[in-house]
Amino acid sequence: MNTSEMKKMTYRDAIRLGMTEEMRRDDNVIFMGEDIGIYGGAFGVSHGMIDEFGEERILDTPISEATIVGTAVGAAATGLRPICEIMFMDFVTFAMDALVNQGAKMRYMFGGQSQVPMVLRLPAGSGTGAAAQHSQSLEAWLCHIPGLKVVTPSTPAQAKGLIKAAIRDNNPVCFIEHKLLYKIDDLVPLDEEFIIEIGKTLTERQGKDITIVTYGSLLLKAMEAAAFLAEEGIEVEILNPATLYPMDMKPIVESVIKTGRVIVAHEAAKTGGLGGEIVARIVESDAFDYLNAPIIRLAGLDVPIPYNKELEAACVPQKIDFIRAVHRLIDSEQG
Amino acid sequence: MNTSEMKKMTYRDAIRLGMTEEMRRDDNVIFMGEDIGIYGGAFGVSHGMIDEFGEERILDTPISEATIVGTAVGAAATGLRPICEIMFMDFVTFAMDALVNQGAKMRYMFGGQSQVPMVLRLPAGSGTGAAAQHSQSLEAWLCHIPGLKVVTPSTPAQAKGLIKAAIRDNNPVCFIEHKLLYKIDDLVPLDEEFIIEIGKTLTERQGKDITIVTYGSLLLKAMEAAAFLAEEGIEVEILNPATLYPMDMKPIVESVIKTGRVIVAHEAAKTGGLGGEIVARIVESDAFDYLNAPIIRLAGLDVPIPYNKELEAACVPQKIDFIRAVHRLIDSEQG
Amino acid sequence: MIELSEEILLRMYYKMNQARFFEEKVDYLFSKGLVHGTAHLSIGQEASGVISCLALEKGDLVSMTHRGHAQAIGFGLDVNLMMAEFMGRARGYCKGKGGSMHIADVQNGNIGANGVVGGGFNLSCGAALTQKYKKTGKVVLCFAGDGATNQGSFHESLNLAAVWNLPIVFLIENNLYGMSSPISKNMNIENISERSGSYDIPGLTIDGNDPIEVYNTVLKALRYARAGRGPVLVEAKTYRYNGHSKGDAQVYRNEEEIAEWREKDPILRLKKYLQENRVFTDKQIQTMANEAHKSIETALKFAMESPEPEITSVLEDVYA
Amino acid sequence: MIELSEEILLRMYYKMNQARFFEEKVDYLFSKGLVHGTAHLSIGQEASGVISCLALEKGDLVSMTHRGHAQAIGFGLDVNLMMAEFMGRARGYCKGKGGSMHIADVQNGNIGANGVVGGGFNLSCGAALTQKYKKTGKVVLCFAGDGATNQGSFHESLNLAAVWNLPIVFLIENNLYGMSSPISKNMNIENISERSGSYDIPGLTIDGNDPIEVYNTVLKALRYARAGRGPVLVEAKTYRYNGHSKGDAQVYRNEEEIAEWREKDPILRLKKYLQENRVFTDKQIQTMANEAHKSIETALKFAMESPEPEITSVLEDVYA
Ligand SMILES: Cc1ncc(C[n+]2csc(CCOP(=O)(O)OP(=O)(O)O)c2C)c(N)n1
Ligand SMILES: Cc1ncc(C[n+]2csc(CCOP(=O)(O)OP(=O)(O)O)c2C)c(N)n1
Ligand SMILES: [Mg+2]
Ligand SMILES: [Mg+2]
Repeated sequence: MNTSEMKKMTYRDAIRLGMTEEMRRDDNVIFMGEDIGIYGGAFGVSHGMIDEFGEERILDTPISEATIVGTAVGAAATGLRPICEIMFMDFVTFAMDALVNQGAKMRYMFGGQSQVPMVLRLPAGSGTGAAAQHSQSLEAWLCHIPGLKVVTPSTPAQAKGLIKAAIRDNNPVCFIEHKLLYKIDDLVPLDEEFIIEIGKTLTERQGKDITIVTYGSLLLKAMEAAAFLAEEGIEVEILNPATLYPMDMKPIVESVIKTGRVIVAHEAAKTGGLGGEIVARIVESDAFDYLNAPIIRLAGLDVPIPYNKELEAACVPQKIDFIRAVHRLIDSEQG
Repeated sequence: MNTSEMKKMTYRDAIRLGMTEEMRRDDNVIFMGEDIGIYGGAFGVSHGMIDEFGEERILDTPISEATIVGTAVGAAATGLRPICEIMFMDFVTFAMDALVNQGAKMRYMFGGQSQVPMVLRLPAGSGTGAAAQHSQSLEAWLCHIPGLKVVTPSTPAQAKGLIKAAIRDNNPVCFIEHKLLYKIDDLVPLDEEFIIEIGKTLTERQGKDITIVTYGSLLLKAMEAAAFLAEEGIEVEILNPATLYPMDMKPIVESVIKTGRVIVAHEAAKTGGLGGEIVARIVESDAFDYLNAPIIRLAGLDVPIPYNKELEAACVPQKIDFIRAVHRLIDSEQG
Repeated sequence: MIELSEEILLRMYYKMNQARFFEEKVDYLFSKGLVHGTAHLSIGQEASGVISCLALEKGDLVSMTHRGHAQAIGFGLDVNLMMAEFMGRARGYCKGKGGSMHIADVQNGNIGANGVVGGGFNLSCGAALTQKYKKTGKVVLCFAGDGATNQGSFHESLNLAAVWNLPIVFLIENNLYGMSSPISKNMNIENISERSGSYDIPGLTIDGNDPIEVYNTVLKALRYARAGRGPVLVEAKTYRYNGHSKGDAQVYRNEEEIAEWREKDPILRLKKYLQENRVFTDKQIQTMANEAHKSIETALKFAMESPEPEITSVLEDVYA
Repeated sequence: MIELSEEILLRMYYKMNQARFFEEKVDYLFSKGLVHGTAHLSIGQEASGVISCLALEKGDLVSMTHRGHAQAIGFGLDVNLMMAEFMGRARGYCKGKGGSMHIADVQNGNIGANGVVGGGFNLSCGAALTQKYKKTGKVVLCFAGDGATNQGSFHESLNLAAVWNLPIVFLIENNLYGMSSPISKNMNIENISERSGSYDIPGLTIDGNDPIEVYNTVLKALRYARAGRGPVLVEAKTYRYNGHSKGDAQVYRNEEEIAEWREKDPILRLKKYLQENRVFTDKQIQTMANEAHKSIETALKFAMESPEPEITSVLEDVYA
């Protein structure tokens, strides 16, 4: 195959392609979750995989989230490389002992004796009218647990590159998918060795005036806002920490040194969200002296996600919020 | 009773006194947990309560953390005011659905129809040689969940005043106790109406040179460091956000405006800890323009807590770390 | 068997029809793309959903599942407010914040539908603890699906309810599938009621499509719990005709199976019973169905006329 | 009943003694305030803890509890490295990072003690899935206490193991208490093995203080699982003489109860068996005990001589 070959596909299909390639490459990779077999997963991500890999490797589970994750941890510690899907990220609440007290700590508390190579796929986010128990973005929890890694792709290519890297990684990797992105399509490299290294922040757009740091579904909104602002002559630089933990701050710090102004944005509730961590790291860095304006955090409202469509949309930063924040920073400039 | 009467007692006894007073005052208050009856709780907090209140109100439960919390939520939503104890905060991992998806969201997702007046007591922290699964400080998780309140006392008086406020509050309140504080003793008001209002940051020491924001077990270390630094002529102001969520930023911002320098400290792992949130809020506030030096976060290492005593101590900021950080800020002054 | 009054038979037939029409309307609204969000239909499960609630006494409580419309209607919720909630309107039960999966009427003892599979077991224990502690003499009816009985919370809650002797009836609507997963793939036992043995409590398996059997069994179970004898596990075997939720291609089952179950339709069953026992004339029966139908048209109208919630309400009701 | 060779009887007696001496030493070190940290002693439980592991084949795996010293010694862990770990030293199994509650020897199939009650059930399912998937013919022995069987993870894991037919034996050491709570207060059934009915798997209750019965039963259970017939639940009734952990005033039980159980001591039981069956002379028996004792003195010396971990190691081994 021509290693530079690309194909247009959805984010959903790209995740599937990444998983499929890795399962072909390595027999130790198995995949577990609720209704991932014949149903193809609640969001169709695993559609058809059971036909290729059979019930031995595509394991439909009972509705037992704690045990899905605990079983993955135990399997990973003894030589398999499980992927598991939790139908909605909200239900990782059931699996926190297995993930946090067992999977994340096993290697350390056993003095390096073991490794836990597993991937936990977590469809997250609001926008589907599924209300408070099916719409959360809980990445901040996971990024507070040493021993875990956390990645989140924003494009189909990233989806493929990161799921493959996650499967090859020897640690528990939480792979957060945003439900609104499943249908987005774009070019994806077909190269089976196409990998996006875990631990890298990606520069999605270059600019000199303002830095926006964002990830997940907000990246698209930020990109749209940047395109709009470009017409006003404002050049926005956009950085995507596709690995949320451990986060690569270097490109972010460099960008802020260049632009002097920064917006940090995420969909998760503002208080206790990752935005605080990112802001703190910027302030602790060399970029502190270059800040020409206060840092702005754009984030979800501190409320559960409501059902009603308008209310739901009001909880999450939109394109217009990015534009307003940029204008605010430009206006507030203090030199 | 003379309402200004005080008595010296331990943090542990103060929590018990607060619970006891509230249980006497209000029949709807019940108390559930593992081994809280005749055993008196793993840390002796409920010692003797079963004798006064009997098995009807002091309910020993099976080892079923998820169901302890879920039962409390259901009882609270139907008219009781349960307190529950999770033996170690680490095991709240089992109860995150009940707490986060049910208790915290019920009122909102039902459009205000219900209230969930309950208290979840969570002994937290390291320092007891109990290793990775019995030593965590997970308050940042809870402070990311709208619908919850989170408080943490640092002294016996605060313990009494806050547990009483928590029991009287009509929302789910997470009450985080640090295990190393149980034996600390100090004066506690005996007044049965002594309450520390939820939602207030407490000024623990006044000073003009540097602001330290910290809570839980680190408050004592900060106070000791401040006493030491006072002899060098450095006046440290110490603020204790005893309510972690929702946090009262006003005194913090005012202090930073006064001192121009701030250290934010906690025992929890640095990345994703509350320190980031506090730093971000300071930077977003009016205090931004008054900062004379970068903000320093002192926090737990990003590792699981190890067993060995020296390693364990190395994970958590100590008095000397506060002193060094203060010196660093004084030296780095940029004016 | 308990002799049923005309009045209760009337309510049974009316409410089962109401539940069915309600959900057919929901299905229609989805098919027309008129609603943003999701809902789970229990068409075919009206006996277990509606009738079990009719056995409750005033003041008894109920905890519902994600597939809760029939349960709610059985419990006596107002279809106007239900429809408004489903459409996300301000006059809905939850002011448009909950939607189908969070319909609740807490003041009246309906502590809510639950979007979390297995989320209601321990909440129900808490509600039952309140009844026991306050000596109200009331019982909690806790609904769950077959799939939910593989959650850890099922085990913990039944155990707690058993050792604390809580007044609670766990009603498992076993519709043979959890989403695409046949129950036979997810547990090795045929009857979920066998799991009661782990807690030394009574366990019963019944024909969940037989309204009379559902009514009599739940009534007996409630009496047992009300008498302070502890919890009961009731398993009602039933079937959902529709997909799990919208967008379910139902590749996991075949048309014949669905057709077979349609033969056992609980509403037709009750109709036949009423006819055979000459309780009501055919005309009376038809009138009841018509009225049920009308109530749903009214509900839709009510919902359509209800305003959207004020945008500022997004910040309200986080804290009490 | 299976005929036991001299060699296995020797190992039984030696290892049970080793476990007891190990824990007596741990108790002593605590009483002298020489150790920072915590540990849970299983003195009195040596038959269920040690002997069940002796029934394992090479390559089989084990998952242990917080009360895991006897289990570890039975599985064949090196008491030197165990004692060093308990004392937080660099040469311990976990380089001093785990302590008593996290002793493990993963390379050799010991996937670790667990500080979380009920934490090992689903990890064991995972380990068993690996065996099934890789067709190793090996079985996982999963230890848990009686209290742990009220955790949701017990239910979920037994169900999963049953429907997936995993090669795993769940061994419940029922020592009648979970901390201060008598089992009778926390479940309504007498024999935990009855819970196997919920999953349609075999369940057995045995005298957990009878070394021979433990050995034979676990051996049979392992064979069943190894043959691909699925999981088995074995409940071994036993008793701990010491408090739950240090600082337990044991107000929840009386001296007589403890004294009664001391009569049924598993080590004395085996000794009597050896004497009655004239397998070894009294002198031989004493020699074995002496050697076990010596091994613990050596272990303590090893541990004392082991350096503290380098402080920089605090940052190591977070990630692979
Ligand atoms: C904890 C949790 N896991 C998964 C889901 C997704 N989900 C919704 S309904 C359902 C199937 C539930 O099956 P069952 O309990 O039998 O109820 P039924 O849908 O058949 O009424 C699943 C897996 C969920 N809502 N909650
Ligand atoms: C999830 C969890 N809850 C509570 C504890 C505290 N705890 C440690 S051991 C124990 C009792 C366990 O009882 P059982 O399972 O019977 O084991 P035993 O101690 O009797 O060996 C408890 C409550 C814990 N370690 N983990
Ligand atoms: Mg079902
Ligand atoms: Mg026990």
